[in-house]
Amino acid sequence: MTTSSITSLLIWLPVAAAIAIWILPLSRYATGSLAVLVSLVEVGFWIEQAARFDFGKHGLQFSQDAPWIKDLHVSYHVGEYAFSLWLVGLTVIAMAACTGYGFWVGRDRPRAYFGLMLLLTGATVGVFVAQDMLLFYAFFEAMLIPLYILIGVWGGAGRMGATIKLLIYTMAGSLIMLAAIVVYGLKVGTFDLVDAPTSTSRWLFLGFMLAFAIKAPIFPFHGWLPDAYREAPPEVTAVLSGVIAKAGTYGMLRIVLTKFPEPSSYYRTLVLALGAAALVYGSVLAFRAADFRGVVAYSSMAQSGLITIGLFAGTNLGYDGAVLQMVAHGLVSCALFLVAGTVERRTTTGDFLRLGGMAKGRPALATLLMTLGIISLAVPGSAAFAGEFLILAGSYQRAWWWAVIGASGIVLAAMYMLRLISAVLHEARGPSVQDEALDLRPGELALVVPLVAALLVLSAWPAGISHHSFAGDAPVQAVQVQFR
Amino acid sequence: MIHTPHIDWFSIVPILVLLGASFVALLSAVLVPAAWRRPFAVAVAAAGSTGALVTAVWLYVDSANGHLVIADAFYRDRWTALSQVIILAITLATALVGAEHVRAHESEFYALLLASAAGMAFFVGAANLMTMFLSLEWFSIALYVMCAIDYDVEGSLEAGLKYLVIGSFGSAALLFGSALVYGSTNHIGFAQIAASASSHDLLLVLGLAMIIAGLAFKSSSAPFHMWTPDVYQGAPTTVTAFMSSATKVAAFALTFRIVRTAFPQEEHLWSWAFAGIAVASLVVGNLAALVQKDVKRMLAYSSVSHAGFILIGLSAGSALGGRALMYYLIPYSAMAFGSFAIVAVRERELGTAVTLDNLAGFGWERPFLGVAMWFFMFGFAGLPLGGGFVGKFYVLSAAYDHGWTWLVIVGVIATLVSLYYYLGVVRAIYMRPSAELLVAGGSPPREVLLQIAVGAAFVVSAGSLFAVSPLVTLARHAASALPF
Amino acid sequence: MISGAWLCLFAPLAGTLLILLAGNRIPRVAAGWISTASVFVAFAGAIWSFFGLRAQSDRSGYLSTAWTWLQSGSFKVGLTVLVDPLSTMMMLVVAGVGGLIVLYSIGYMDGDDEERRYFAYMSLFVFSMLMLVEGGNLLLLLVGWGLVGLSSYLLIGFWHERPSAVAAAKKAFVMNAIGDATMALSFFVIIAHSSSLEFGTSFDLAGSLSPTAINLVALGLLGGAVAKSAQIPLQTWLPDAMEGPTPVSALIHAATMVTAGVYLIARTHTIFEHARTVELAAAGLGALTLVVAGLIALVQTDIKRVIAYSTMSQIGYMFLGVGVGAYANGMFHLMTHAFFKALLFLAAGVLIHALGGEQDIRRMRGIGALMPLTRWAFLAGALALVGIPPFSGFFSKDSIIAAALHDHWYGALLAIAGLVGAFLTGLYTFRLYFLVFPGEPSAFVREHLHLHHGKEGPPTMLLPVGILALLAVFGGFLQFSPVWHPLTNWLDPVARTLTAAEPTNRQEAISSVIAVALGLGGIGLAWALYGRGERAVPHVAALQRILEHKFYFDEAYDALFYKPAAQLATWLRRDFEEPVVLATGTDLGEGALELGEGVRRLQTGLLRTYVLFLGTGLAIVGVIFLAIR
Amino acid sequence: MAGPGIAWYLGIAAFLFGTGALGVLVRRNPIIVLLSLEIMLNGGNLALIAFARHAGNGAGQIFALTVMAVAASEVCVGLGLVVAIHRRRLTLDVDELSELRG
Repeated sequence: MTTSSITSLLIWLPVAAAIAIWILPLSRYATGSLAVLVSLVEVGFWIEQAARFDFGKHGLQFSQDAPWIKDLHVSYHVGEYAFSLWLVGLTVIAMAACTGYGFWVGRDRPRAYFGLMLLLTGATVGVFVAQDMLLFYAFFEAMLIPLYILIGVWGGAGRMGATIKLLIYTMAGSLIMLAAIVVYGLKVGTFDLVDAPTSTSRWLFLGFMLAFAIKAPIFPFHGWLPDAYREAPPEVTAVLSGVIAKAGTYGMLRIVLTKFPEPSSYYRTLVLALGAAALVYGSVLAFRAADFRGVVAYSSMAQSGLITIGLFAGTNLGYDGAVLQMVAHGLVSCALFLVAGTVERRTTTGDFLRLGGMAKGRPALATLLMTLGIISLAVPGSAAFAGEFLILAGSYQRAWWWAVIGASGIVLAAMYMLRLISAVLHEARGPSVQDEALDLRPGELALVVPLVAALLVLSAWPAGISHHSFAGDAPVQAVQVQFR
Repeated sequence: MIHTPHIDWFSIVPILVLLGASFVALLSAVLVPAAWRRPFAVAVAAAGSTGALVTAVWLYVDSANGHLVIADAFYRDRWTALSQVIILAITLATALVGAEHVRAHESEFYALLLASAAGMAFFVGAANLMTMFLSLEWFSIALYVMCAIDYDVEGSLEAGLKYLVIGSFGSAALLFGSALVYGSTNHIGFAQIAASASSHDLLLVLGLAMIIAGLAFKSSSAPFHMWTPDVYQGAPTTVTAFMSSATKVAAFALTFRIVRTAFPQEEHLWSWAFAGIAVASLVVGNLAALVQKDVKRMLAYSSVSHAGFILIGLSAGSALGGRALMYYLIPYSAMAFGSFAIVAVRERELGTAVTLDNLAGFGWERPFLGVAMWFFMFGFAGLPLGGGFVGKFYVLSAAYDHGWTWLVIVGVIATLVSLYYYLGVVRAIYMRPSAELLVAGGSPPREVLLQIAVGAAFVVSAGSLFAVSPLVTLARHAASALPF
Repeated sequence: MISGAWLCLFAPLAGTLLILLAGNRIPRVAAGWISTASVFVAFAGAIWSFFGLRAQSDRSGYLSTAWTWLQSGSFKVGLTVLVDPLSTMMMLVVAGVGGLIVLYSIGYMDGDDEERRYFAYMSLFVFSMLMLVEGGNLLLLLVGWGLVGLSSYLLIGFWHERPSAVAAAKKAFVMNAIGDATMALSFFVIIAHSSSLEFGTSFDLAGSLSPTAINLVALGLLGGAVAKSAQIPLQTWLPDAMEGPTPVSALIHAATMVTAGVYLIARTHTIFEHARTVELAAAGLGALTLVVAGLIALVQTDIKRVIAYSTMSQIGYMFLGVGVGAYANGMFHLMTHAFFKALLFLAAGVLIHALGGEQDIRRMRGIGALMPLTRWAFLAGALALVGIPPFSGFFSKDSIIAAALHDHWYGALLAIAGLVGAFLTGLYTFRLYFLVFPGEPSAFVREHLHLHHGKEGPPTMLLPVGILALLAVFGGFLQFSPVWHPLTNWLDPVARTLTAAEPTNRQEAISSVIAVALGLGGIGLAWALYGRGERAVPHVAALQRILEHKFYFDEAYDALFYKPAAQLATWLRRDFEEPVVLATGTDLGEGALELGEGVRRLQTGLLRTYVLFLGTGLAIVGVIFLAIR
Repeated sequence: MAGPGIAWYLGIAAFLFGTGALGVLVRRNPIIVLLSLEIMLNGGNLALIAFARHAGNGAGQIFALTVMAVAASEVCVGLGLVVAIHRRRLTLDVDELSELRG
């Protein structure tokens, strides 16, 4: 096996496994363990890849290129840059944890369920490694297919509406993007992201940007977010906010900023304003949200806004911080939603009025939730703090007020996260909290602790990502030369 | 002495085979004992269509440089051959489905099926107005009867008569148009028409208008589509499956040929006409489909909207448009046929019309068919789960290539709207709590042949996503037979 | 020397992790000892690096980097410790006092069912505090800054079943977060100009920055300092923080964390000196706070809150000191204050412990008779606090007032504030003392007092109290400016006192005399008012209400910030999020469905309609063709 | 000898076609509808033959012949359906055939 085929393997192994699961008449247990095993193998492959990755080298690595639609110059072209490597890592780790969660809670109709989870893994990895616009689009859409069914079948009471909303909203964006892709690709004569020259068309910029703004989501394109995050099964919500949302910001970095430099600078202020709006608006609503998932949902919207600010600040610090923050927040929100799931399993609700006092006698739950909470509110020293600090320092270099707004966002983050923590863990015991509600079980710990551990490692050495996301750690320049 | 034209028998072998088989099938009604009649008829039909299929493929291989045969009445080229291949494949599949689902008048049914297939096979190769009209009526009349073949079912009769009356109206328009064109150019051969046409001639223009209307009627494009929902709903589902796929292929193949061959100078007229009709079809088809409860009817409207998509490619009128058209037809006809076949299964289970409500739980009861339906619906919606996605991409590219970005936008918005009702089906088969089933035929029948047919459709629609280039190459060779 | 610093930094963290991982496998008391040991090891490390540094000829500071913590392009921040006079001094204070207090906690927290968590937090705090003082660059300083805020949050809210405790913890954290934010902003300014947060480069940069920029930087830092040290206007969290266990109040909210603001100003004095206005503003805030807090302390009836306000007021002195530029004096007062304030809290803790958690001074009357040791310890602390010679407070506080005196009218103003403060200190401190200790034990006391095997408390509690009492009494002799001043010399390489803040001997003498006189006056008045214990709070109706509402700061902030914010949130949710953002998509969808209904109605099912449409379509196409042919 | 010009023939053909179309539109008796369809087709035929004459080649006439054959078979099917309907229902009215709609 050549090193470059690892990338394809990362995409297609889970897909193949999914098909196998659908075809073979496996038992519930066998299905689940196979799925988990495959997702762990994915992590293994990624580690292998990260070990072999040459962070000093410019240009694409582990790349594979094969014609797909010859006469339109569409090709199956996959490969990784340093920052895509990190996002792929985030994907495989988060998906492993979430698949494991599904196994742990024993989702019914296991074959369908795990097949779809694996499909989702493959598609998401595909998004982060695709180097051809149409291929990127294909994976971008392909993510929705399993999501739709996962939420629609295993979701909560309001799942029908939530799924339709999710799909219509995101498809609205991505179909506009399809139009943009067609126009752009045919205009420049290739759909290859590496070869395609930059464009100055503002319409195309908007076409792409809209899709990513909805996916991220940033204000005011988040109409789908509350319902989807609330109705989906917790592990799927974890994937949504931890990984899928990052596809939006990734797209901004890989396509929008890279291929549309002039329009980007023309609309920079607008996008920064929307990002800032998302940050403040999301934080404020998170502070008033009435339930666990509501808070985390709006906070991830706020985070997407922050990441957008970092990207569109267009400074070295901003870019590095954005990538770091994508990974850090991805891990933290994924873990938080899993914990939310464990809480809901014990209390059948995420409603703050019915929760409370869970810390008493549940040290593991308390410690984990506390740790995650304080990381996600970016307490100094945490990975999230490192990311936010870089982003804001970068945005300050663009204009001081962005940094000020961002800083206020940090204070708000403290307010809503502490509210969440104390509403779940502290004060008097909530009506839905039974004494016999157990502490986290070993199985659950085995899922959440690795994520937390990854976060702590990242907190000890954020430079690991911030300094290794762009060849030579010169993001602005890298974007200018389109990562070539 | 009368000198007869030289006849290239081989060029019409597929048609002859079909007619022969049709004849045998018809005879079986009187010669074969009732017990053996169905298997016999099915066997004959299958054998006949297979034989025709093989010869059609052979013709494709053997007709690299297309030319006129039989007194310039028929085109022997790859455009003809490829269209025939698609049509005959559908015929074969129909025969398999019919084996389980046609309960009465089997011999007649198969005789008519083969006859209409023969008509279509001739239609797509027609080289002058007369053969065009003749073969059009040829397969239409057969279809009229097939629609009404369950004449003890009221809807079937009504469908038959409606189809007949409106169809004849359309053919009359076509005929009168042909007459006008003939009057304006003194020729009925496509090539000669092009040679001696003056695009400012009143007669010619009116004639073209009427011909387009007549053909648009056959391809059920708005506003000539009104018969479609009623007929598709009323006709026996097997017939609907055949009509919805095969008729479209025939109609569009011929339409593109005639406008390219006979009216190249009038492109400024017909491209606009097709664009307009396309928009009308997209609007009407999608909007009406949104509010349908009966699945067959919904699919009928969806076929209207797809006619719109195909017309987008057609209106481009370029070689790319031709490729787009041919490519689009392959996965589309597979998905259309497959979905109707699955509806037929459900119909038989319930013994009543299939609605979104009584589809509930189908996906879990019949895993394979469920997955297939899921697949077809997402394929229709243009999600990257099948060739439908690439097909859409192709027609949009063609439109943009022709300089019609606005048409791209329309297509994109139409896709977005269509998403709603396609997802509705998926939601029905997977996410609704499965209702009380009053299964008519006791435990669901195994229907091996049908499953094979659906499986084939599945493979085609999925394969066309991955094997784009080979298919496009076929399409290119086919399109190269037309003058550009 | 450097290894000592690393040892000092990471020993407590190791303690935390050990307790965390051991979990239920070790007995509760073991957790306490692990924590204590870890802190004392840190203290050993501090001593090691102190003597190491002392041995050096050049004491301007030694950096050591473990690894690059955060890097982006040329901006690079290492995990670096700095060993210089200032940091070593703080290390000694933090680890030393910290060790004593953690030891004390073993006795105090004995029997609490979450002791392990408590001691893990304590070690975590000591680690954070050491990170703050040892951090070799501004970012690490901010990291420590945030982490102490975090551990203070955790410890204030330690008894998390109490809503009041949880609320207080949140309040403390959020107010500190504001400070963190302003500090971060000032760092952004520095990064934008020098793309580095090293102390050296940043301080060099200070000279070259534009007045606006440097003032902004200083303001940002001051914001952080004010928030952390509970100075006006961000002081309101400190009294509430008394919800935490008493040792926590002693360690975090008296001895170490709250004084971090003073350390910050001393550490970044170069920046402040280039923004002298801001520096003097800091002094002004200090002066204001020390008076206001002193006044409020007069009416408090909770023993811990009284001490808390006195802490605010004492930190006011320190701000005054470092603000005018007498860094050494400020730091000196920081140290002595750490001694006697920790002592006061611990002594109070002994009482509270003995009275089963009672904190209301109106009920404690006459306990001194039953708990003599505590009484004497408390008295020592009180005298040190008031600044009566020869107790430690005298040496440090008076030199600050003197230092202020030197600086024209503004300085004079500050000095007067300081003197007023001295009077108030005497008054409220001995109000507390006279209310609690002398006289016949009250009924409540007799009823609730339960001694620990006949002793006033377990040895783990009494030993630290004793040690701190000694320190409070004699700690001041470390420096008696102008006669001898080793501390000033020690700090000289990193924080040289401004000439503007070097008082003449006359000033020294005068200020001392007046201050002591006023202090004694305060004590006297206290005796006059409360000596016989008829009443607990002064009856000055108007003033009293204002004081009891702590000058309405809480109410004001509630009305100015919290309520509007909450209002905005509710409004956004009700009038924007739901009707606009969430509804738009659905509305569009419904619109489409209605259109669909319309189209559906066209499909009448009547054959003739269809034919009509067919004909019309045909006509339209024909007409258009004729039109555009 | 000079007969009426091609325009006349075309006019009549158009008139026939229109009549037929109108018949399909307004008449409700399926039999009459079928009849009207025949008239439309014959309009087409007339035009074809006239043009054939005009152009002087036989194509149009042959075309017309085929059309007649086709028309015949079409009407057979049509009548067959009408009969079937008649068997099931008494009224012969195309407006009654509106089970399928919407």
